Amino acid sequence: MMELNNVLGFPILTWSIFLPTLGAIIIWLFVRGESAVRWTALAVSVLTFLLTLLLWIYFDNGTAHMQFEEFHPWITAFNVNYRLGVDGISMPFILLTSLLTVVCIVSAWDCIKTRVKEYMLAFLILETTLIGVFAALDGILFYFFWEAMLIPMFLIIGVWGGKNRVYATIKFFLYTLGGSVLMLVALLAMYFKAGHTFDLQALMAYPFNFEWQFWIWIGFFIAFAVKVPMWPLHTWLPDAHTEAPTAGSVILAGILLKMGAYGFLRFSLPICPDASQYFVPLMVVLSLIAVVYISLVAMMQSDMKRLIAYSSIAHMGFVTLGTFMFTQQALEGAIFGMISHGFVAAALFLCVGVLYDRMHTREIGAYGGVVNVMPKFAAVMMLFCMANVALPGASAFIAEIMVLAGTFSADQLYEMVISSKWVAVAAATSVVLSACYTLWMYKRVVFGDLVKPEVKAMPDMSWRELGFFAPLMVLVLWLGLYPMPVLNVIHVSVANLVEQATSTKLHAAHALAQAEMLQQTVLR
Amino acid sequence: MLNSTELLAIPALPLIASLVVGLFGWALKEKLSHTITSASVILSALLSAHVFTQVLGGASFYGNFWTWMLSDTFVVPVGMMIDQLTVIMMLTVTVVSSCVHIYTIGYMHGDPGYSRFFSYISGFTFSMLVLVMGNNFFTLFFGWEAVGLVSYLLIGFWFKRESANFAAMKAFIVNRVGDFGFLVGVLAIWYYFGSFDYRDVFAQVPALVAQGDSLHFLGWEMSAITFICLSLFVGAMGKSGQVPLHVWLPDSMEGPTPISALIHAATMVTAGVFMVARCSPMFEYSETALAAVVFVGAVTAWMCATIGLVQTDIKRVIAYSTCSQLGYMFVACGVSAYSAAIFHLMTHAYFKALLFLAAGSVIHAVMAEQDLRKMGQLRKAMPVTYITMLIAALALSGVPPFAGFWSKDLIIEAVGAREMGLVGDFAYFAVLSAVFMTAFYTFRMFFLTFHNSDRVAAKTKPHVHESPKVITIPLMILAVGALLTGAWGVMGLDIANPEIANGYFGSSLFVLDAHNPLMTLAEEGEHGWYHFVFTAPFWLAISGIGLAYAMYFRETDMPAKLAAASKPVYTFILNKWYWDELYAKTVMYPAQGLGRWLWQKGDLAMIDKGLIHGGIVGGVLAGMNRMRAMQTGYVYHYAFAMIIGVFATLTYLVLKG
Amino acid sequence: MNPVNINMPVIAPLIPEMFVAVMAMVILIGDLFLAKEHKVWSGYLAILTCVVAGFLTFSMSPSHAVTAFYGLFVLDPFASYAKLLIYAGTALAIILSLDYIKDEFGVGEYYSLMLFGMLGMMIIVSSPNFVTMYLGLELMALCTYVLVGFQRDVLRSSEAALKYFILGSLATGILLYGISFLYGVTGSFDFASVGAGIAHSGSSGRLAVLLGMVLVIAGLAFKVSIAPFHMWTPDAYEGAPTPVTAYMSVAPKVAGLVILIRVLVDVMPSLHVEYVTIFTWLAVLTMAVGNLAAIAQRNIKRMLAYSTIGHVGFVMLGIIAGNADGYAGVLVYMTIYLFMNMGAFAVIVLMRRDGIQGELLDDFAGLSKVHPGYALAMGLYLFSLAGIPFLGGFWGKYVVFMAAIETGHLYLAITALLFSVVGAFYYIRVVKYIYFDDTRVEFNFVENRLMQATVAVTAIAVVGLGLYPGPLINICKAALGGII
Amino acid sequence: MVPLSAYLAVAACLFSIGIVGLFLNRKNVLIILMCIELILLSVNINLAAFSHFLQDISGQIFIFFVLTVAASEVAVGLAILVAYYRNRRSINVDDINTLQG
Repeated sequence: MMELNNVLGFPILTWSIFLPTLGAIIIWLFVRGESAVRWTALAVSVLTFLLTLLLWIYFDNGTAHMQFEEFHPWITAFNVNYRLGVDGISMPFILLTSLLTVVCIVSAWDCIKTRVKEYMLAFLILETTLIGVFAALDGILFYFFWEAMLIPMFLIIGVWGGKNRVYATIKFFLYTLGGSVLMLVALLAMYFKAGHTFDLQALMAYPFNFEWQFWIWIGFFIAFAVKVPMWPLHTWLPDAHTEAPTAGSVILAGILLKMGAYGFLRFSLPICPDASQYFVPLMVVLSLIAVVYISLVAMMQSDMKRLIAYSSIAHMGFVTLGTFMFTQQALEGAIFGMISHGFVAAALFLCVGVLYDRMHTREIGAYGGVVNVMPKFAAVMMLFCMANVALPGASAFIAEIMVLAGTFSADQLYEMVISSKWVAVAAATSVVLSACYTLWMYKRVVFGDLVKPEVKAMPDMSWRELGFFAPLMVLVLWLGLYPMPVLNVIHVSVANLVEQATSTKLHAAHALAQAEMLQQTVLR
Repeated sequence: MLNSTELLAIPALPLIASLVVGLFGWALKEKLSHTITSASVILSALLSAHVFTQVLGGASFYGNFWTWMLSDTFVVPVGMMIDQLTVIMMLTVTVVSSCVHIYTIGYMHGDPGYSRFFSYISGFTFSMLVLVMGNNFFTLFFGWEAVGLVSYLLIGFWFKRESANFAAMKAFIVNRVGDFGFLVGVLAIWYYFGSFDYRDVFAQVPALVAQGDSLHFLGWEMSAITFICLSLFVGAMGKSGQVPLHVWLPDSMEGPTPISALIHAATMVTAGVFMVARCSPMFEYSETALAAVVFVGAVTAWMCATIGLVQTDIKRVIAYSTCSQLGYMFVACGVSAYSAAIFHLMTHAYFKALLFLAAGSVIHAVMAEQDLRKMGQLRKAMPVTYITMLIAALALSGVPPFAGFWSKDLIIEAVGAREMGLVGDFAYFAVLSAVFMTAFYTFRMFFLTFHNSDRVAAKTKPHVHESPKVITIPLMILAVGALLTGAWGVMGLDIANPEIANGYFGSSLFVLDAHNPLMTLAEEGEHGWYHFVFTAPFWLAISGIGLAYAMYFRETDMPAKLAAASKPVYTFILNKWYWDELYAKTVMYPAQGLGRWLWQKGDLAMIDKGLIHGGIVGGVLAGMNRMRAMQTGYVYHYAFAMIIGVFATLTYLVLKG
Repeated sequence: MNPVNINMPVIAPLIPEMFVAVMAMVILIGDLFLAKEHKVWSGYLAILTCVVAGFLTFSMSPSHAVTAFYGLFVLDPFASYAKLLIYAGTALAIILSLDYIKDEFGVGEYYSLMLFGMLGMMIIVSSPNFVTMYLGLELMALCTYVLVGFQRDVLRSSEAALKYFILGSLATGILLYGISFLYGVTGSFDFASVGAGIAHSGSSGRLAVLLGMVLVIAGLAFKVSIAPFHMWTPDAYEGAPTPVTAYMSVAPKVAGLVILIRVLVDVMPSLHVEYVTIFTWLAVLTMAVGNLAAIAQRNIKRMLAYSTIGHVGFVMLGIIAGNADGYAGVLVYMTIYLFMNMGAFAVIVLMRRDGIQGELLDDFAGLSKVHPGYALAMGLYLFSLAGIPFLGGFWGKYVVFMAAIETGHLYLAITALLFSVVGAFYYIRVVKYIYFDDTRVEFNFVENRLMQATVAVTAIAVVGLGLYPGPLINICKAALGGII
Repeated sequence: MVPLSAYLAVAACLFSIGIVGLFLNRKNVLIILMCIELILLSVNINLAAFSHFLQDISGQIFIFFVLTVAASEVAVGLAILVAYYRNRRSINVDDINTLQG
């Protein structure tokens, strides 16, 4: 039983994971009446957020070791344990989750009219699974939360979604499930290879030889690539986003996509460093496809949500690119990019939601001249569009520039078919492309003269709506102008990750193989 | 050492004003809005002036305020670097901006977006100041993008106009193309110098050059420094409307006139020139880059001048002349006469702003009519505008002793003096012929507006009147600038000193002695003040004016004949050399088509229909039907299946042994 | 003359069996004396029987194998655990019948048949000998034939019975034929000695041994509906009265799998390589049939029949693994499957509208709007059947897959996982009907405390086992004490 | 004396006849029942032969079990058949196909 590093006396992670579920149960059993349900759900989510703030407050930036650790035997028969802990890489995502959940619940305040109770339950349970994913340090526990997430999300899209929701949600469900089963195989295979353990740190430490790394990497890759999503496994996302209710899209873009990239950081890089190195060209190509191809596709969308969904894929392309450059800047940029995208994409979907609540259409063509009637909204959306374009001063810029810098300088590490300088240059084209699709959409929706009668009738944003935009605006600008609070949190862990990802396991694996051979000869 | 709080105050004041007015504009009265913003900007102008005097006294500032980004070796501070170059920019920006603020009070009076407008222009002033005051490439880039954003917002200020919205988007996207280059350059800078800080970077340049690093791309090679300089220059081209990225600048005239004056003539568009000058320690070491700068500048100067000849929209004429003048500045940079470039930048700021504001005053008078063909004979109605506009026109045409003459003459002589082979000769030809054209179109516009026949529409006639004081006073202020800055610059500031180090700029600019055109000029010997009489530019300008006089003052039917005589050339120029059409055909439509194709064929057809539905789902369904078909419902089939199962396994085992 | 000493055989281990047999007869006869409106009491009595039998078995479950009747009957932890499962399955099936059968004719026979069938299974799971096994199988089979055809005046019921009967008898014949060959080679019916005989049988008896093995396996495969011996399953399930379907879908499967394991472990250890290869192919085929054909179904009973086949396919991974983990996995899987499947059937049985049984997928449309409670429960069962975590079904799959990978059947495991994804589709499609669609047919659910309790208990069990399966897994591992 | 193989051959023949009859016959369900009987009888012959040649009585005991069970099985079978006939008015094998797919 190892020493648990938890500065707080109490199991804070468990609390932040299961507090939402607890709240859900309470709501389910005792709370009656829609507004009561809403308020309780809000209270619970806010409470959870405050709880997770403690993580940030008491977080020790100085160490890459896991913090707030917890350990309980769970399934002794298979050495599956309830092992929790966070480091600089996972901690920000927990905060992101708890914050966005609050935003979601507020955003759904009166645009969700049917089955409010189930809705809130689904979101709280979803929060549990998401925080669990980021806090889990045991392979199976991770998989457990990873898969459990499907159930509430499936229902959220399917019950409160748009016209074509059934197709979208089933597509989402099967895509993700199909991807992740191979991850389970990889986990189980590792379990038997690495001496019957699912402990992530043990697996990171265990020297797998290249062949093993190769297959394990593939297994994980498919699971994560579907979630991120990476071309050509991305087609579920536009459908899911288009059909999901606003808050569903927010969580989907804000957190779910991050799970995939987080998986790369947590599993692929440390566990299979050599395989990761080996697959860099593949990842680079896919990421660039995401940046260029998907941006062009996004430009041609006539459905706002679809457009933003595609732009999310493009931005995640940046993240995966940064992830597989193994430089401090690129990795930090990737992580920061995920956080920033969590806010920006979420906000953009909320913007669409605001419009949708008024006109019940997502067609860009149906709008035009919105600014005349909704100046506040126009200003807010302008801010987030510019953030989406990664203008300096917005958080996205920090991420983009760090990824690019890390990529540009990456070829000191390894030789690729083509120098990573040119990869960076190619990725930088998103500076132009993102501007094209974002501004074009903004122009068609917000600017222009007021001709359409139904647009004339739209009221400007209510205080509630401003209320849930406010934190996002503050965060986007704050992280854009002064990102150090977040960067300080991730520095050490990322440095450690870089160290893990760039050092080979092959020598150790070879030595191990030698030792085993020797042992057998001795036995014989 | 300068007082850092004072320095911080200079950009901070407009920022605060902008935020206050922007956030609470809906609550503020017009009066309050413009008072807050104008006051803050004027204050920062005064502060800049104060700083300017201190800098003249040899003071300077260099320091970081806080760390913006940090990731081990990737350090981006936010800091300031105040030297002669910076301070002259600060002064120009704040002064012009103040004038524009005051002017706007009258010009935008009663516009629904009044306070929004003021918030924007104050915000612009802040951004521009950040751009020039920053001490590293990212602070520069921050301002760079911020001014871009504000310009986007202001071009689309009248968002009801489709054309305005389109122009705004066009401006932003074309600028992003430039920013792409700039960003790549900055990345390369970090890669090779490990820093973004001007001082660190510039200090390491010679070492890098000596080391002879070079980049390869599919067998094509260029030296690192050239790569950096060219990338940065791409950024400059975008910002400063150089061919082929100039297309946005004329369209930006969709914005309100004060904006055209402040942003798209005086300050923002010159950011590119400023940046190149600021990076002179790098450009100096790359002949290729310098040649590229000269070439692009020359092409722009000449081409935009030709387009200016035939434009009928008063603002577009000035806009093209702006492009052309920016071309001059880049040519100057290219021939390493940075001081001349900045000098022209400064003078140009005054007289071009003046020109625009005067034009604005005219437009104001004739009820938002911008078509030269619907003006004329306004001289009587609006004398102040007339005079000031005349001053500006003379300055622009380079007639002594007006500001434009000094700077432009310096540039042309520098170009003549610098030996750059073919490019150099072309540039020299271009700038010379451009002088003539500039003079011509400027006065063409001038005569068509104020003289010629009276073509003002009948119903607007009664409204034609001189603009109110609040508009004319700024005109006068700027007129003074357009009159004096040239002489002041040469005599007072000793800007034109061949040994830059000893001149005004001191160490803020850097020129290799190997190719310092001003040096060569100096060696040619000292000239008297009357020297200009013997130079080509002067006579070109005069003849240009003369021709304009002839065509638009006397023989007013001549232009039509000429146009008819040279139809193809005329139409070609009239349509701005078909740049927009070219881009539409070669970039816009192809990109959209590609996007649609990738979406329909790639995503929907190939992946969704082909792989998912066709491949996997199809396979599953096929299997499903096969399984169903097996379940016929007939007992004997079931029994048969069982027996087959038994025999199959049995034979398998037996054969396997 | 000295008295003949008759030494009574040891019969203690059979007490539960005897008790069940007696109670079955008591019900059969006592039912005749019950008035029509009280006949439901024989149902309660039958449930009581199961409970008591459970207590008996539990109280006398030994730590090691105990034999009776001169080794013709064995009681070991393995058997005890299997019996407990069987009781549970039967009891739940009876509970489901309470409301369903009361308006049918001949309630007494129904319950006693169920009990006799259960008795057969009890005998099967604790038979160390082909003779005992055969008797058990037949007892079970004959009862189920009748139960399937219990709705005499319903065509599909009797047709299902007929098909099931014909194929069942064929399977019995095949089984016996195989047994006869094994007997011929080894000269015994006792598993252990047959196993020993096979191990020593030279190449001369090779053919006979293979023949015997294949035929015996085929005969047993029929009972657990392994493809291609599964053909009866969908028809029988669809035709049978719903509670009977529920009854058949779990308890007999448990018995069949248990005896299959016994036979493989005791009789055919020396044929390990052969039967693993066979089972690998059969498993793939079974999973394919189950998961693919289920997609096409509109009738939920038939769909669940195919899903049963699919699950058997997954369970076979545990058998193929052939080690303690694998066999434990089988028990774990069946335990969890018992709850989720029974729960699902409970909801189906509860769905009635003036006598009409709701059993088409469309009948579930919009259930969540009308009966959120049942909808939630059904959703849990379905996600669990699909094997999504925080529900029991996941761990069932997890355990057997793990065993398969442990013993190096990686590709089989991957295939199985992919099929489980395909399978997930038709489960979540039902969820889609329940939650996403609008109500088409209003069903007024039967008001029956016992059945509602069943739903609640099974739902809680599914969730509970999903969150904390550790104890169950340990128990199942311990239950293997008797055989390995 | 007759060798074991002969008995086995006869049994095998019976068994095959039973099997083949089971799925070649398209007419009457009763024939199917008979085929099943044939199969069981072939089993009995096997058992008898083996038990004789192995000099082991248990085989013959098993035969009695088989016979008994077979009898009861047929009883059940016929009962089901009757029930079926009452519903379908036919015992033609080709008509037993309402349940399928």
